[in-house]
Amino acid sequence: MLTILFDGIAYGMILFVLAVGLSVTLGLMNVVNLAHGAFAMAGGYVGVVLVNRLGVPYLAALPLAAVAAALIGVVLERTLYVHVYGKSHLDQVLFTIGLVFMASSAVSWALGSQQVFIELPGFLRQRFEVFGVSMGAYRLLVIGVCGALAVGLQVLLSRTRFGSRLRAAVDDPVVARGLGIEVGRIFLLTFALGSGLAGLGGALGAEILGLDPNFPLKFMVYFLIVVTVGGASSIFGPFLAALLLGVADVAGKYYLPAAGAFVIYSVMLVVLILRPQGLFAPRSGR
Amino acid sequence: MIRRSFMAALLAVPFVASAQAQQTVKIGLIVPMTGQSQSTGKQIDAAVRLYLQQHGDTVAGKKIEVVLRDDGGVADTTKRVAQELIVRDKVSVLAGFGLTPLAMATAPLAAQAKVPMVVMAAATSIITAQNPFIVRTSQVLPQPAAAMAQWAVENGIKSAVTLVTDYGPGIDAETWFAKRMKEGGAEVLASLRMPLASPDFAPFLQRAADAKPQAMFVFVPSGQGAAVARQFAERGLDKSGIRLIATGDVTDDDQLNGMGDVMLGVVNAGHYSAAHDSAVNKAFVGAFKAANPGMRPNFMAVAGYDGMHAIYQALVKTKGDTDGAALVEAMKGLSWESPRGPMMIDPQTRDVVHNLYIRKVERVDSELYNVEFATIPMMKDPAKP
Amino acid sequence: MRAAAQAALADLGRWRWPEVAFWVAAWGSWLLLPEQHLLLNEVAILGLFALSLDLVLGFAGIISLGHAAFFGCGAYVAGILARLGWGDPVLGLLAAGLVAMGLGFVTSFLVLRGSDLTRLMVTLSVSLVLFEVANRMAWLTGGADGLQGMVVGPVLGWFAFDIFGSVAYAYSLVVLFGLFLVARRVMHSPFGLSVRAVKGNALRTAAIGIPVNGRLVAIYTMAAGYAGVAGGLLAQTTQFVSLDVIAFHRSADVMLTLVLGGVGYLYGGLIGALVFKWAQSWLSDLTPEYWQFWIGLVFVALVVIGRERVFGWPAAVLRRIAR
Amino acid sequence: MTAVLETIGLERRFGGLIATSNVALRLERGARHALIGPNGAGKTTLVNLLTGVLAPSAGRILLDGVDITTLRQDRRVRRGLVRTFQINQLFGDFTPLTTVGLAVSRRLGLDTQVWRRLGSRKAVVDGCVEVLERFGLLDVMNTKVATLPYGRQRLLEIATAIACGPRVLLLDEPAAGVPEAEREGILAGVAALPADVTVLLIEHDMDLVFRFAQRISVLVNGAILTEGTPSEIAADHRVRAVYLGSDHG
Repeated sequence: MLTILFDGIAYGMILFVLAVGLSVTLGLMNVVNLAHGAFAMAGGYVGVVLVNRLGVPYLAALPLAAVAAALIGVVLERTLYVHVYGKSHLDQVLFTIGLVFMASSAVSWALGSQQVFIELPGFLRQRFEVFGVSMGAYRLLVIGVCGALAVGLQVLLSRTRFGSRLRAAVDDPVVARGLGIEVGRIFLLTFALGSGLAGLGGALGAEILGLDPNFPLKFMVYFLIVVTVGGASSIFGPFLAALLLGVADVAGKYYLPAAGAFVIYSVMLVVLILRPQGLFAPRSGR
Repeated sequence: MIRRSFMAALLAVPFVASAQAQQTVKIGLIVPMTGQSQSTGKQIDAAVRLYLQQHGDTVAGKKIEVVLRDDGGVADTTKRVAQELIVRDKVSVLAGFGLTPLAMATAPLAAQAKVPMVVMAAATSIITAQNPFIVRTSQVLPQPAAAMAQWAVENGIKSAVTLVTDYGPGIDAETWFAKRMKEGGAEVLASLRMPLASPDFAPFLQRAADAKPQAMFVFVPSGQGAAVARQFAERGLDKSGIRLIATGDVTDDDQLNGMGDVMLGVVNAGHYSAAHDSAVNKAFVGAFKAANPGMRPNFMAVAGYDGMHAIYQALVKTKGDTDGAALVEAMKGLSWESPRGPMMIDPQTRDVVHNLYIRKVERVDSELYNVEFATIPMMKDPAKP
Repeated sequence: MRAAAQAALADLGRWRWPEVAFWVAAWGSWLLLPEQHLLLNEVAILGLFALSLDLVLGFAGIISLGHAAFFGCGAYVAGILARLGWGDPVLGLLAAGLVAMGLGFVTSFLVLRGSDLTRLMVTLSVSLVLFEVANRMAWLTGGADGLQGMVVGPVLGWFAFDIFGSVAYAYSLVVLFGLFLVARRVMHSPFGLSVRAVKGNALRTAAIGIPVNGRLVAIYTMAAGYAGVAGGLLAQTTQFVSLDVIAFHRSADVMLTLVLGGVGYLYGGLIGALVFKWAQSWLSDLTPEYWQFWIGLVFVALVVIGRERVFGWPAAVLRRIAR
Repeated sequence: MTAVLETIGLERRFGGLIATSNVALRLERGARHALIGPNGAGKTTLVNLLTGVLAPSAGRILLDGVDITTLRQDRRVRRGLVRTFQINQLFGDFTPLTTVGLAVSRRLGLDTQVWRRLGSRKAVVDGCVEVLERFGLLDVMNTKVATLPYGRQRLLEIATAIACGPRVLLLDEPAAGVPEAEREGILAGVAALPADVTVLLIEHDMDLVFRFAQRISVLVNGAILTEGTPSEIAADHRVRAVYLGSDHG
């Protein structure tokens, strides 16, 4: 059924934009940022305030949400994250979970705990019939935006100076510094990029996922699935993993509603056992 | 047996001394204030505080003190917190209980301690049967499910699909909707159950739609309704001739405004609407909104409010006696006019008896409301004999 | 020199006064803090659970975000036995531990390979799959509504669980202390040293003739048993089991608890459990809605300022006084 | 005399690359054998094949005439085939005493003991003291390994291998990175090995090789170029040619 496939792709695309920032911080900067979902939540709530309360047009609010999340990312990176780059993964877990707790409470205090949505404009609520497949305008927008982002990111990381500098900075910060690369700034920009993408994903995906203070914890597992199954070192891997997850989740629920989430977790387990480095990671050298 | 009770007595000695001579009646309010169900806790807490504010903290010569505790929606925490409230804070009444397992975990404890348990949220039918100290002021899921089915049959709906969350209340709803549909000669084409944590409802809705029913009956816990309804509309199902009918949980007053125009026209069955047309309710909604800017009372709030009312009235009847059995006895058969309309505590089952309203979502003064248009008066829990 | 070496080796497992003081305080708390027994019972159970994770994470270096699988397994075993009329707590606990060990043994083969992240996700997936299994098998587990109708007998046929949690806490503390002694003993044995060696350097461990995978399987199985017993304790002392026992937040909590207290020295889990539960209980009494904010702030501050500097100053003060 | 360690047609390919090609080595009991070769000749690959870190693509490895080709790493160690690493592989959190103590416990078959303390056996204590003494590590036996100076760590690397009770010892560049002043300690420790222990020295440092070895094999491009006594090797023009291009020309 093509409508299910279409829905699954849209869902997967959302997961991709939400998780790709995590893949970057984890794979490239080696920081276990479990607070990644908090940036998505921040972007989502910025969207809610802008669209629902201030009347900003939906399409204008999306980039603003991304920028806001990126700015929050910048501030937190400079003030807090810099202190944990050198710490153990376990300390990073404690630190980022702490941030999640704080973010959840702060949102609940400031904006209430009921689930909210961003009002969609009328033109995004339409549906089309294309070759007998019924598609919603909103989900088409999601696919379009996310697809473009995936391509853009791949180009950014593989074809630009920023990308090569980032890879150099990650491979060996000492050598990179010797080459005159400002490692701190590269990390800052990367972090901001990842947070901004999460913020955009949060605003864009609010319609499907809903927003509430528990958002970062609720979706943490999904983000981790995307990153581990996709392999945390490329753009393409998490992209395919997110699509696979989205389609499998939607199709699993459609065709085997009784099995629930069972399918997803079992598939992930098998993938991780067979390919511990991730399904789409390049096979290691040797 | 003797040696066991001896041991228990020995262990109990240090704690007995301070348990007497209370001029204060403590009520332990345990609700989820954090985690997935936090909106439930916040509604109940706000309503309980409102009740105290409106009715004073003194009744039958006793000072009332509400001790609020968060359980995060985790059953063993609920039980431990309840136990601490009984043992350490010496509460006379336990109240709250956001979800079925939370109430179930605490039930044996309340029976052992002979402390009344006023259930303000959990809605599975079996809860009140767990022990004779449980009184419920929220609702029982079979009520709206049966009411909805009754209305559907009367309004010519011959086929439906049920779509419920896969846990106790959901299965209650599914069972009683299907039962009443069949009794009315209508057909349930498929019964779909969704996992409790389900981010994307699209595939379930699609599957339900593919069965081509005349109506889709939905139950999801308070807080998830918006996502389902929006995706129902997003899939264009509202225009495809399938009617969305639901329990009042889906069109939760707290969230209804945020769900947007897609909800307009959804028919549902529930016991409380913020738009219920009565003086009592207008006063309640007005005071609630004034005390809690940005919130609108929903069925959780009214259950908390009524729960406090039941406790107050029972204390009046017992003249301040806080003995658990006496309080429960006093609550049995209580009836009053609640913001939801007339309600009563069933003297046999200690469960709630109230009007069930068939409502339709409409825009009233720029806000969305459940507007009542039909009433099934004083419905008991259909699942209890 | 030989004597010095012998003394140094003998010193490895010697009881030091802070340890003795810790356990004296633990037992003293039963007598002196009767009002806190319920909370302390939860502390003891979480402490045992975190000790179990410490065996895996702190000693063998396997990072696990799905440890609740074994906790939940033990809880359900103890709970289901009690429901079927096998209400003897000690036997129930034994069964809980053994079944969890079986599960640990079977799943240990999945965590032998891979990076931290892979292991994190493998353990997480195992627990999520088991969560779904427990949810599906509602006829046995009660599903999302929880397991009802447990009848737990008195401990050793003598001490019935009371409403004050006194028997429960004493029972949990005895079990915790006993299992702690075993863990302590094992971790100071050559076997325990070899497990630490695997974490320190697996390549070298194999090069001195120790089977790395065998050690990991053994310690993972043992830790699973510990977690199972902890779960069994929770089921028996609360006389209720719900899906929460196996949920993701349970795994995350125990990880936070352990990391809070520090990994790899057996006491981290116990201290973390005490601090975490106490702070949670204290803060959530003060501010039931927003306590998480303050807990979060503690976590963040602890990492940013540095655990050594936060926990280090009392030790430094003590040292100064002693001098 | 029978061979203690023998390889027959040993081969290892990585994709299309042949890292080890048809290597036949034969070590007699008590031999002092050196394996030399320029960088990239495949010396470390060969050690990894011998010790079971890597599986060969073809060929067999015999220890005391028993085929150990498919045996696990730790099993080979238990049979007496022990190695040191070119780059220190130590337990940073341990002390030299516990490191050696663990190895000695393993040798005595006590490593699966879960109940008795490490130091509760006299034999373990004696074994530790003996090895630590031989490598002059007694004075730092209770110092955390990670804080030891590099030369001491290097000694511990070898001491740990000795503590395993080897019958065949593979020394992978034992003097690598060790300052001149500390080198003597390492050489002395190696020289003091019991005569019945067979030693295969993989080394870059020609001084060390020629002082130590009775026989030398030269590995070039993964294959054995030649084998002989030190004087034969020194005179071999092919070996000279190979090394001319490198630092020992």
